[in-house]
Amino acid sequence: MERVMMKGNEALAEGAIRAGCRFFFGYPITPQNEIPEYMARRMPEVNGVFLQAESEVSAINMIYGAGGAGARALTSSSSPGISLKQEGISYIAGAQVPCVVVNVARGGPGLGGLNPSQSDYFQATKGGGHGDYRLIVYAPGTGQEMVDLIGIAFDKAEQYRNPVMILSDAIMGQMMEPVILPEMQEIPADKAWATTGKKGRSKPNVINSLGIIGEDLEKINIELQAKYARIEAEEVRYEADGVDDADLIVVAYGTSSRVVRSAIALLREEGKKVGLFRPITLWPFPKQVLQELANKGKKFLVVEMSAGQLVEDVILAVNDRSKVEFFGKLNGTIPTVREVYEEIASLLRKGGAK
Amino acid sequence: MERVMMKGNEALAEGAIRAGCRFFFGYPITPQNEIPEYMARRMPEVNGVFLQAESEVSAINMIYGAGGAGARALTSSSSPGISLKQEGISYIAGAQVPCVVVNVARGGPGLGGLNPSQSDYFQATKGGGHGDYRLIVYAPGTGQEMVDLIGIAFDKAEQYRNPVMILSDAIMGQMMEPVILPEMQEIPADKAWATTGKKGRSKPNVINSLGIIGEDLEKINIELQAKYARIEAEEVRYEADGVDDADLIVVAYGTSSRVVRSAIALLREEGKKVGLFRPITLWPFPKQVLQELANKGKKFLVVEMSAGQLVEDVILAVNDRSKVEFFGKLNGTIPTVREVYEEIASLLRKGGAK
Amino acid sequence: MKKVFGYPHALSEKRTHYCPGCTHGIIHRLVAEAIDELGVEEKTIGVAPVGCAVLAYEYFNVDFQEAAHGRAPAVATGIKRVHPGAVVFAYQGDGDLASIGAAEIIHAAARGEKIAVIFVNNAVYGMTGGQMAPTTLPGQKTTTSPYGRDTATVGYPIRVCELLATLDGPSYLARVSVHDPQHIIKAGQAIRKAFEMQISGQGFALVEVLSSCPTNWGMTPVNALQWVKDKMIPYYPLGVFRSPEEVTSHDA
Amino acid sequence: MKKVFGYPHALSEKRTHYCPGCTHGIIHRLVAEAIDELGVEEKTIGVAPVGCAVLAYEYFNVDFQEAAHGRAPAVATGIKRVHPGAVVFAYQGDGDLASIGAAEIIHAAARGEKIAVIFVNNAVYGMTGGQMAPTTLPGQKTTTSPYGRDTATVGYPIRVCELLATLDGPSYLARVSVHDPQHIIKAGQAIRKAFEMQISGQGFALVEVLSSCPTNWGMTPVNALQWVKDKMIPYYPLGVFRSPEEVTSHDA
Amino acid sequence: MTHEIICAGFGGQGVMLIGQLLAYGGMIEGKAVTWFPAYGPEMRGGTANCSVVISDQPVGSPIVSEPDGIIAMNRPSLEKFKLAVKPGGVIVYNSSMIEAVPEIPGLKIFPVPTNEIANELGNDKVANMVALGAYLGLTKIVDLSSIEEALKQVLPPHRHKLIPLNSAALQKGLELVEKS
Amino acid sequence: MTHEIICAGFGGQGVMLIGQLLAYGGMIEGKAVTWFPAYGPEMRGGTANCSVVISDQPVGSPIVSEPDGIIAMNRPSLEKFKLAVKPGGVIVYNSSMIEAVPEIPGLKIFPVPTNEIANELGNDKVANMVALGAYLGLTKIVDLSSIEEALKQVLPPHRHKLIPLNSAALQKGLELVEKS
Amino acid sequence: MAKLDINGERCKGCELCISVCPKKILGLSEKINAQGYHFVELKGTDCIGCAFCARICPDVAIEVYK
Amino acid sequence: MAKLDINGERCKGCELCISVCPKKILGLSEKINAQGYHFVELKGTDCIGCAFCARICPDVAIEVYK
Ligand SMILES: Cc1ncc(C[n+]2csc(CCOP(=O)(O)OP(=O)(O)O)c2C)c(N)n1
Ligand SMILES: Cc1ncc(C[n+]2csc(CCOP(=O)(O)OP(=O)(O)O)c2C)c(N)n1
Ligand code: SF4
Ligand code: SF4
Ligand code: SF4
Ligand code: SF4
Ligand code: SF4
Ligand code: SF4
Ligand SMILES: [Mg+2]
Ligand SMILES: [Mg+2]
Repeated sequence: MERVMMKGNEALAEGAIRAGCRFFFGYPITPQNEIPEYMARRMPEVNGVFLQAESEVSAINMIYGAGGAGARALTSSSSPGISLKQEGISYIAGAQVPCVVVNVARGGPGLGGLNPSQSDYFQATKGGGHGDYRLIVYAPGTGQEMVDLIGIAFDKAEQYRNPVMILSDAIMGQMMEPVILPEMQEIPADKAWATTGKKGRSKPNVINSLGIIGEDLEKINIELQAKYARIEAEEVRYEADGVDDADLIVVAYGTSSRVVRSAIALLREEGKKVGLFRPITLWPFPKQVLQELANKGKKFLVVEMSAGQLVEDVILAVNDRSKVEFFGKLNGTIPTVREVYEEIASLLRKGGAK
Repeated sequence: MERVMMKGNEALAEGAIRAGCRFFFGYPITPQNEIPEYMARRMPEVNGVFLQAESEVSAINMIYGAGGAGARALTSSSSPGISLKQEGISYIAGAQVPCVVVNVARGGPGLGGLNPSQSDYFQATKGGGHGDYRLIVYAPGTGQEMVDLIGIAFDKAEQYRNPVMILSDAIMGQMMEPVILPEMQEIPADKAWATTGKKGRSKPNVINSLGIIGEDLEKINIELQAKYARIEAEEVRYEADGVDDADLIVVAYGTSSRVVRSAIALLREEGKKVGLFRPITLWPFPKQVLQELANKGKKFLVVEMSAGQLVEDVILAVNDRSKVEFFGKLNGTIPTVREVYEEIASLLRKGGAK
Repeated sequence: MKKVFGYPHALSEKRTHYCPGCTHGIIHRLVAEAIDELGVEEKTIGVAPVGCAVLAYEYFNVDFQEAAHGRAPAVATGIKRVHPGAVVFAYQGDGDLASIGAAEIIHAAARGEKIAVIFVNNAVYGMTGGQMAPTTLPGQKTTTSPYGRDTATVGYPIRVCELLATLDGPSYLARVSVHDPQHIIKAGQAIRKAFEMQISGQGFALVEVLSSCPTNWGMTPVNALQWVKDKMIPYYPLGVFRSPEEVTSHDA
Repeated sequence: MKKVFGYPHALSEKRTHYCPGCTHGIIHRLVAEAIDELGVEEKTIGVAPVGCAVLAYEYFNVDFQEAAHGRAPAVATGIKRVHPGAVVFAYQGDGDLASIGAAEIIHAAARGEKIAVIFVNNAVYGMTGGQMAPTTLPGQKTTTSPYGRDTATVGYPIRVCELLATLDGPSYLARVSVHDPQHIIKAGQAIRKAFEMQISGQGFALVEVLSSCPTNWGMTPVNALQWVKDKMIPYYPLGVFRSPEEVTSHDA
Repeated sequence: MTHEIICAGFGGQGVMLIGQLLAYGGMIEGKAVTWFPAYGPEMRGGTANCSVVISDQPVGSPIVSEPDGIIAMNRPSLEKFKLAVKPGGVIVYNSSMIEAVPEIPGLKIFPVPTNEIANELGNDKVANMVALGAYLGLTKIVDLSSIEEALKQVLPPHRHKLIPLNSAALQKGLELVEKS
Repeated sequence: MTHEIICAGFGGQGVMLIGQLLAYGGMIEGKAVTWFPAYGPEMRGGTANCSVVISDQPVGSPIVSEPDGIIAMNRPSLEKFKLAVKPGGVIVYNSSMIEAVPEIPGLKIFPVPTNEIANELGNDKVANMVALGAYLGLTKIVDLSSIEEALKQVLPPHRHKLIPLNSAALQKGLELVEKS
Repeated sequence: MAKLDINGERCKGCELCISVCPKKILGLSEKINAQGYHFVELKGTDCIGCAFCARICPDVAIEVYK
Repeated sequence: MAKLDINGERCKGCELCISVCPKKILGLSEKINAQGYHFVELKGTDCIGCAFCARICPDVAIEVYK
């Protein structure tokens, strides 16, 4: 199949359309504007709907409506806009409506800046909204994954009736890379549970997250937790590159995994045994694999563009803080290959982590 | 001083006024309505402002304005409303504006229910909004602490120019308990950094969280992280009750610490050695104390009204998952003293945790 | 003997949780009657608000989504765009629609979104226990305006129909009341008309229904309806503010 | 020789980041002139939006807060309530004010909040690269209406002054333009008037300024001003929509 | 000593108030106390209850699941809570609205025709006070005088004129126990 | 083989486009490539640059901090990046806007009077292509024919009539190197 | 003459029907229903079937036959 | 006659001043400033000091003396 050069944001948008998404609701914000702009051009061509919502709050509630009505619906935004969506995301999770939310993250807190960032990791994985809910969170690391994971995201959203987040960032979104696009799918909006109008059903379908009576709400939560346990058992994805012989495993996702990969390439050329562990699902987190690697005596370095968020999950997985080192780059700038190289090299000199 | 019976929410409201808060902006939501309603009656009496905002989003931005203008400003809400405030909270943290946000938490996710809940722990402590920021989070466990911690909250907010959250819940808010109220304070809104109008200053004061240039944003974040490190070193609060001789330490905060306390009382009557560790600051988390207790060989049981959030911080502190057991009650219902008693008793039979 | 007044089919059998004498119940029935009369029960999708009508999805025999507070128009938009052939309506209170959801209703109206909105204006936040609403009358006491709404510090009530009538998007805007049987009949006609807009493929329709909240007004249900008539209607004149026939008489 | 036109004191020396020919710069100057003329630099507090004017706080010699996107009226409310003696103004774009911030502006206006709002309507989202705004004209091409704004699917532009004029709260509402020197002078008078409202203790004032965005309209600055005159003014008539003297002539 | 009570009934039967009076009374006597309300899903009407704890020690859980005693003003409330009462505990029920209740081993079950007595006093609204009076008589958990003091604190000043009536109702309930 | 380039200049000088052409050209030749843009804070005008990586291996970091070569269209860009270039690397600069640049040991520094040449071709706009042509000549990183193919993919159809002009400009730049 | 079918279990005793009946033939029962409300009863015989009562009943507790 | 004080470094060459000058005496320079813009210059002598140019300049690059 033909390789085409696309910006990550556009690749994701086209990937969504090919995965059968015909409803996009969003609000402009840099650095994700290529997604709505692409959709604005493209959706009319496939009889889909692009609608610019009046705000991120409205957009998330539109996809709640569209997802609840049975369609594959997408919204995208960037950090401040994703914060505004937290109530809606919690509703969607509580009501078990499938849909996909893309965060092309930028630097924070507050208005912050337009540079890429990984400081929305906690928000995405631990729940920025209220209540005990989980999103399946995919972190693409290549242009091709922008295309592939959005398709998987829609499938998993429907399989589990759960919102799925793609946690990308300004670099993944703005970078152009060659990608191969899949075939076009059309997915009808006729799920058995969806609000389609009763159409002969005897019982109305209701989409809702209310549990006025304590026991009802507890039941909802028990059901949700059971589902999350299933997802944790079934849906973990990661890439492990050169970890078997490694003295040190660097854990990184998305943009920072790219920088790490370059740094590791330099070190491998020098004969240093360094591996890359790249979580592709940030939730469910590949904790078991990491635990097993830790049991084999491996040591870890976590590299992320934040003050230290992913690193907590790595420690929780490894269950031994002394094995986990951290190198964080604060919002605003991106670690250079050289910086990461130096960090790893100096750790190796000290004999792995601590 | 005289003891008066007050609902937790009202005690907190009066405590805020006595701590010099003269500006309240909020939006109705159960189970925190006693706070705005109390303020609506009381603020005019102290020449303060009560203003019902058009939404939680607006309310958080009003306190951003009022806090930035140098005043002690308060908003309160409950879980879904707090989710809506996440963007604003991130702005306030980024702009280093002191103010206090109260979450009288209820069950989620989504619309959920009106029962108390502790499932907003992650949101409060790890940052429900975008970017690497932290709130100081106080979890009152008594009516008296509703009064005392709100005063401390305002002091600390100003000392560190940081937003502070009080994480309460439906029970802490609705319960009546006798409290002793402190003296009334008046705090002028004339901070040197605040937007007061220049009034002879040569340089305008600016409140802002923008770092368009990457290096500027990095500088902001370095400054923030340094401040957070100071707070972690200085501001940890907790209560440790009977932990010295304990075979098992139960970790719980807020409402569940109350249930735990009752259960422990029963067990102590039976001669069982069980202690209570109650974090009062959820961030900064009292990790060092817990670490030290773990070093002494203690085992832990975490009891919370959630699917497991506080427990992650306990494991991270203790640095050994095998020492930490978890008993969670999902949103909707409250653990009974009996349930907690049984849980502890059965753990003790098994010889502490695992 | 013939049944001259019966229980509508589109209304479920469930008893409501509304307070005695709360006119939400009347408005529910009118909506159900419109659905019955137009024969659209199988293709109607409702959107419930957060407010006393939060459980509306239990009271109608049609598909329903429960929206977040204030966001019913956005949710309805999502649904309608997916099922353009369906009849989609949102049911909202005054806090829901005119306060937290002000942006959503204005933009749904400006877009000419093909949905019907039943807007229940009872001048107060019912569900949360009687706080001030954007439609609370000047001087009216509520739990958050305990000394009476003071226009000097908190401003003036919003007249939603008049506000939306400045937009080009809406097809039908009307304000009705349910304080007596005659007005209830007219209210029913307006609601039916709002639903018809969608069937004929026209745009945004909103019916504002002046409604009572005896509990939070601290009145008997009978006195509360008198208050609607005596106090609310003068501030919120009844009438059609936009119709496809461009009738703009302010008297109904 | 006498200086007949000079650099206002309330404007900082800093060069702006605005595109060549962007009228944000003119409007900044008019605001600074009003502050100078009224002698209120020492007690003025501005609120910057998120939009091209996000850095406004660098361009004025007055205290400033940078608000979240759309929330400037709420931030200004917080400030004004703390410092009732200060002159507080918010500067907002059309995306900021009329889209995401629709609820905030309506409620600030309904409250009669004693702030001045400078509303820069350039019919597009400037800062984010030219997406459709609520004020984008029918048929106008933007990056999110690439085939021209289609009123059948995305509805009609919002006329903010007309919308707010249905409320009882505002004291002064005017729409002006800066497409030629004569109109710039009138615009300056309106802005000054809006500031005066606060000094005389009156309520909410908003001046909508029709403005150009040559970059995103894809026009030269000169042609862009012609477009303001030829296309925008017919849709957004200039005039005073509310004034304390109850002048409601729609011609200015 | 820790005493835990649940007061339950229809909304409007005044169960919240009698719970508060117990708590205030306990506080006046220098005890640690808590009061906690719980409402049903109905906007108005439906059932409601409150938990009260009175103790010599700081109170742990304010939620009572195994009460030392309950005051049940209607049948659904009685049914909901009667089996939770601790051995040796007390059930006071409103016999004006609830038919005779079969014995439960180990519990003291005491019927109070609250509405009849209140009507005798000329005001249906004080039925709750009659029940509370009986509860005080049975448990002696708080002195009647402390409850009377509490009334002053709980009722807003403009309703203080009702205190004598309320006292009378409390007294009637108490007497019912003493006479039994 | 991994080759990393930064193209930088004022907004409007077309540096993003020449970066994209390099990336497309690399892709057409079967290489792994990335292109990544960076803008200054100005709304328009100001400086902008893009990073391009062309490699036989999957590309790691798309952000170039130690380029093998740079194309600098204005002075601020040259100043910003010249010292980051790797030993043995190449600097192509726009000598129409930048005065002569002193030597840097280990680097090949090549001036291109892009505007003059573009003007000769009758269109100021293709100055960027002249610079790119020179870069191709110096580094041979991508074939001219691949860039010409890339032009077809990058330019929208209605601007394909401009391809011959662009080709000519590329050719001129390349010739400049060959003749030097 | 018209016939009313009052569902006493749905009735919440709000008295709205009573207030609008032109014949003043509706009144509250002494008894209460399972919800705890005194419910409405027909106290007279000359119902004209105008359905005012039914139309204003928020709980749709009345059906009318004629 | 009036005098103009043009700050060439502030000017972004937008030509708005040129378009409104009644005397048509303003024009762009051949040279560019540090920001990269061709800036405005006074090309004629009969400036009447109407300040139209200054008033429309978004970059407040012109001061006028009379
Ligand atoms: C985000 C959020 N904010 C606030 C609430 C609390 N809340 C529930 S209903 C309501 C207002 C109800 O008033 P209205 O819309 O007028 O409906 P009514 O009950 O009067 O019919 C509020 C503020 C909520 N559930 N979610
Ligand atoms: C919550 C949030 N949503 C979106 C954005 C992105 N954003 C920045 S400016 C802007 C719109 C600017 O348009 P306008 O308000 O019309 O101002 P202009 O730039 O045209 O002056 C948007 C959507 C943001 N920063 N925050
Ligand atoms: S609180 Fe008011 S609006 Fe809500 S059900 Fe009761 S009477 Fe109706
Ligand atoms: S993008 Fe438009 S509004 Fe923004 S500075 Fe440029 S011309 Fe002005
Ligand atoms: S139908 Fe008419 S007359 Fe008969 S009971 Fe009802 S209101 Fe009265
Ligand atoms: S109107 Fe309905 S609910 Fe009210 S009293 Fe009459 S029958 Fe009962
Ligand atoms: S002052 Fe008037 S005449 Fe003189 S240059 Fe400016 S516009 Fe022209
Ligand atoms: S209007 Fe100002 S910026 Fe524009 S060309 Fe004239 S002097 Fe320069
Ligand atoms: Mg209401
Ligand atoms: Mg704009």
